[in-house]
Amino acid sequence: MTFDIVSFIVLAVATTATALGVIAFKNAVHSALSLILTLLFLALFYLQLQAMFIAVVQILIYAGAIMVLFLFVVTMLAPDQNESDLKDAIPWQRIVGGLLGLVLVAALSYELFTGAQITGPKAAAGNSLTQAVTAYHGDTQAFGMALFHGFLFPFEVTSLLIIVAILGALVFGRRAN
Amino acid sequence: MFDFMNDPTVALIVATIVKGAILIVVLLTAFAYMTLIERRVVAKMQGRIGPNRAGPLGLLQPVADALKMAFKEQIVPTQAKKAIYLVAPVISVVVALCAFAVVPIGNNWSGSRNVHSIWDPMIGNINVGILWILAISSLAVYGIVLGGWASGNRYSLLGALRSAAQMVSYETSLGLALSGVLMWTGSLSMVDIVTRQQDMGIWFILAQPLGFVIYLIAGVAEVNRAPFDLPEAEQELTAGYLTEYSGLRWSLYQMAEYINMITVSAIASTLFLGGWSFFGLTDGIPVLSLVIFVLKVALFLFLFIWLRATLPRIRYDRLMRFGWQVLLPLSVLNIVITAFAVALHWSWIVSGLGGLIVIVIMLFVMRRKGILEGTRFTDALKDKEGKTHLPTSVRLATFENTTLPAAIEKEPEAQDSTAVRV
Amino acid sequence: MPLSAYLIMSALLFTIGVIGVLIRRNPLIIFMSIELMLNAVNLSFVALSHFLDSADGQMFVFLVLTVAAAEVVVGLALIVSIYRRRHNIDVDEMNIMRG
Amino acid sequence: MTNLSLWVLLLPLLGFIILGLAGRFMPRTAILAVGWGACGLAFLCAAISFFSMLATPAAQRTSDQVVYHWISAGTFSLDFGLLLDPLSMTMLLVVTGVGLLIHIYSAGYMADDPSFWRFFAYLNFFIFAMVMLVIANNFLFLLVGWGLVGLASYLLIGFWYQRRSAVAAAQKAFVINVIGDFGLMLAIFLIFQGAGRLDYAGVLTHTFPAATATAIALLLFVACAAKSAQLPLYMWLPDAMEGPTPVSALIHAATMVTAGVYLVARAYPLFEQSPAALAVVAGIGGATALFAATIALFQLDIKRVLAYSTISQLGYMFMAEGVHNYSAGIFHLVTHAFFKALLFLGAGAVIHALAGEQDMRKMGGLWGRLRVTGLTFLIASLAISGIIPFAGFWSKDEILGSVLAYGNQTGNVWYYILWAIGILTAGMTAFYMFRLFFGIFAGDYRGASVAVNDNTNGDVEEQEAAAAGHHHAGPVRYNSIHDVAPVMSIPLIILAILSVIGGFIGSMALFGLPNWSPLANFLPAAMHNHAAEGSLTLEWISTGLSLLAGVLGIGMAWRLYGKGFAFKQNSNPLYQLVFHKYYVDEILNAVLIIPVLALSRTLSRYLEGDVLDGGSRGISTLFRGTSTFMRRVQTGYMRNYALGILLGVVVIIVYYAVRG
Repeated sequence: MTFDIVSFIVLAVATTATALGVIAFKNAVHSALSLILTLLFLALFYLQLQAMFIAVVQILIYAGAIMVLFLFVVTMLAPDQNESDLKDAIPWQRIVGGLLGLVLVAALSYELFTGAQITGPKAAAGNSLTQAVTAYHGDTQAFGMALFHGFLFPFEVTSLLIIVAILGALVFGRRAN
Repeated sequence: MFDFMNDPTVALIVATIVKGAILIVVLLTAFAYMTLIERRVVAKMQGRIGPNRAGPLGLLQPVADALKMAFKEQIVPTQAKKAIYLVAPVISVVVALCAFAVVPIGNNWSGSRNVHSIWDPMIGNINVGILWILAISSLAVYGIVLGGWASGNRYSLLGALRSAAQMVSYETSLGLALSGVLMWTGSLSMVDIVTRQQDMGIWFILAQPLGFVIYLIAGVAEVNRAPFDLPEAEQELTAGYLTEYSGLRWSLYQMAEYINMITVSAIASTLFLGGWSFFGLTDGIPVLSLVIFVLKVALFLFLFIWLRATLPRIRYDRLMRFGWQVLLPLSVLNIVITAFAVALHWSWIVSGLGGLIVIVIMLFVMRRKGILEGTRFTDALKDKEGKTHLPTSVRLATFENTTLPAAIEKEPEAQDSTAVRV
Repeated sequence: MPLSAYLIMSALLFTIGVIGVLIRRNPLIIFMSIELMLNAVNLSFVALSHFLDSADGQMFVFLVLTVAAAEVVVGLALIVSIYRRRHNIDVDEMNIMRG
Repeated sequence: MTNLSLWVLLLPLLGFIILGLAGRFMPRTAILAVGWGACGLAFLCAAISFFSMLATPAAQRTSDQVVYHWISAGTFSLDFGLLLDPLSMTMLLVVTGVGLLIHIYSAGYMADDPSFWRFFAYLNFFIFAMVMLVIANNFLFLLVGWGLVGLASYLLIGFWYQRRSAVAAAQKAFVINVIGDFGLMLAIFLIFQGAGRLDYAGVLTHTFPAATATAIALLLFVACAAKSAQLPLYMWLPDAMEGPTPVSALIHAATMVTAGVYLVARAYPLFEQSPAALAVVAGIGGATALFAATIALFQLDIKRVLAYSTISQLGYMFMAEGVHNYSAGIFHLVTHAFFKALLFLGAGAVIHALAGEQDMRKMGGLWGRLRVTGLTFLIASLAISGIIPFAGFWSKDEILGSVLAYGNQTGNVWYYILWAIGILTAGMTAFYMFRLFFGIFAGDYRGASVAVNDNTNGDVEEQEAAAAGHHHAGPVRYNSIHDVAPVMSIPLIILAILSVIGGFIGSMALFGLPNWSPLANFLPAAMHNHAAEGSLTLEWISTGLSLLAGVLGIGMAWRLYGKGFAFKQNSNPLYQLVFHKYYVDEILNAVLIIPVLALSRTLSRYLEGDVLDGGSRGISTLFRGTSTFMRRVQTGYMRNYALGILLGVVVIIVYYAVRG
């Protein structure tokens, strides 16, 4: 039992628990808090995978921006309304959905355990992450190089997407008068 | 006895814990004495004396305050969501303390850039230092929003939502203002930023005057200090998200606020004033770097107090408009100027001058606009029937229009104060 | 830890997200479940990026992050505007498309 | 060699984009600056490239420049490339040069139009499309240009879209052009199948099987016939006169309609492989020349006379190409561009001066009022009539000479007939052109005296012209007619000068200068060395006869109309036949449109009533029954649908898990 394994197991249990919390809490604020914790734990996973930049960006964007927005909306809209007050129109869906979910996770795990282990081709010499990290003295720099050279076009497209999203939000958010 | 310290990993962990503990103690003490200093300074500015009874010069006042707070009754409102209500202030403090982890407080003890020791005065030199600070400080909203929401009080909720909107709005400008520095440095690490300023022989305030100004303004707004202390406005919101808090938990929020203030000051001095460095003075005597750093931070803290004593609170809609329509475009402009200078290998003087010119123009324009707009609701806000409409951003409640006596209607100033009734 | 551990973790999170979408009626929570699914995929991206020693996986995560931000902005704006109209955000109430 | 052809292509596109996006908000001067600037700079670039080309040795004058690598699939790859060689250079100069003059002229002609910006945007777009057509280095981008000029033509014919007749004409033009595009597409398919590639360099050196070559050449000629208004696809061109007159001058006389001539010249190696196709080209060309000329004899609308004249002249060009003398066709294309553009612009000036009047019966005596227009119109008429030494003489002479020489060489009597048709048409051309000239300029002004609605030409809709553009504003008093402004007259004068001297780029072998032939020497030698080499005597016979025919035609016109044009109804059946354009429109109406309408009406009554409706009612009942059942699945609960998706995902994953 090395430190690596212990930390993985602890993290995995915590993440699963909080993720379950997201869908189990009746109050949406509690769900949101649970999701925030899940996201922070995922950031720790990323740290474990030596993706420091992604980890911090995960905190910055997901926990810092997206979930704030969620919390904002949740607290603003019917903060006291609990879901269980309303009658469930299709109660059988819970059982079927849960069962199907179990099948899904079982099938995926089975696949991952028995199927071909992903040993896949390692990145080519020019494309290796470790090499890039050494060359640029850090994964942030390596990430930046990759983003602005190989992925420039998708990156720019994303900026367009964000502008469209902002405009869309503005249109929806305008009061109808 | 200290054999286990031979393992480098263990040694690193132990050193980090010890350094963290020291930092927390220092920060908490600093918080305590900041309150005292603030009260004394503000009192001086207002021609009063301030607390001077407990101990010499009032030095024991913080201790007295702490004792008072600790023994006060902690009221939990019945309509509160208890768990979150209790946890929210803690989130605030923890987040505030976390952000400080990547700030380099002084030079390496060796005095040399390349000789490191695990006991060097910084907790972690990570590759994404600034991003870490931004990420952590973006979590600070939670303490406030959750506290406001969990109090089960409308005033608290409104204050919390205002605060969230304000912090999210100014966070963008804040992050963008830092980008200029990052472009000059080419690294996100705080240590690199300091060494880069040493190498260039300047402080980045010279290359980034516009970024500095934007950062300061956004920073003040980010920590909810006057004149941007809308979230806790006593007059409008009966202290906002703090309404239902009392005793130790109330002081936790205060603690978070002051620690955030210190963090903002520390980042400002690291990024724009060369951090712990002082033109080569610190290379020989590393301990001096701590003193220099504290002095620089103190400078900013004094500025915070000064602002509070001087400026009146800004109106909410103006606050938002200023954030989105002035600060954000300016910070983008700053990025553009800096990007040109960096990409084309121009001297830092170019971006410095460019920033200064923009600042001058903006001051001029804002002064003119301010004069044109006046500081009151103008006629432009009235529709044809003479009804007054507030800007949408402040229309959080419905207003009923009261008919006015004809005599008052002729007098615009009186009308402004009475036409709107909540 | 082997790669499959991370992938199974990812599958687990994804399934939890799926179940959340299926059984919850509050659109905000459904939204959160979708975020959970996105994050599950992100986790496998980062894990694969690490084990295949390529930066591409992390690029995808970065793009997914931005897309998620855009999606949340529009989605929440939609929910708010629906709430303004109906003062109720139960998804089962939004069934005017019923056959 | 300086090659600025990319700029020639892009500048008009840029102009179009600027005008199209912002033209509505721009002041007139800015619109003109962009419109003229785009076209003028394009012309400048073309001219620079031209002089640079002249300075290079003849063998290195072809430049095949790949601009963009477009498709690469397996062994097949296709680039967007620009082919600049003497042929496309000539076309570029004509397109941008005449285009520039017409841009300038349009500023005056369209000055009062509310959609001023739109007009210039379309004009720039047309120049772009035409340059694309001319300069593409493969058949696919030729097709792109081919389609785009069709679109530009459609837009410009229907420019005054408030007029119903203009919209109808635009649609007609578009539909007939699409027939041609279809032919071109089929030809391209065949080429691709045969040669496996589409770039000129590869295709034109490829040898196809005889049958394929004939099929390709004929299909290409279908495209050419549609674009260049040859029999039987000519009907759209007279109707296209609904567009503003500068458009008629630019597109429907000088440039676009000559695209067919250009295509035949461009693809001449393909035509060389198929003598049968070339015979068809020559035959159709000759038939069209005569046919259109006879119709032009008795038209009353001045623009229509010119339209039929254009069709007829295009027939000449195909005639030349049909006897292997491609450079003669191009030569006539160039000179025709000068004088026919001039004729149209002159007609436009007359129409402008008379506030929209196009009927020859209401003109006359304008020589006294429109001096510049009259003089330039006279020069152009002389040029088209083939009177020495004007431009038309040289080019028409070269065509007729080579037809005769070819007939002499092959001994085929049909080519003699073709030649005779050419001579006859030349005479008719001279007659109708001077009938037109005298009708407009000689005699007394008839505008004020003729009753307004005496329009037998069937253009009733013209009377209900819409508010925009040059609608008919009633007769204008003679004394208030003024000659056109300099912005319109300067292009007229320049074109007149070109119509006088333009012929001297042709061959002077007739006058003892066997080596003087700038255009033919400039164009690749292969484009005329397949042509028959006639003796000087034959040439002189041909020249003399065509000159004689021209003079006779002018003389007859002088006798009949020299004192002024007088319209008389004539009950002669032949006259009626020609006057009504051989009743082609009526025949089409009777043969095609009425039966189709009747058939569909019958079908709709009987077939649809019981057969189809019965069937569909049964089907609808079936579906209603099924959907009543299926509707239950559609619960309206979003979560239900999500469950369905999950079910699908699980099935797929389990399938793969089980299969291993």
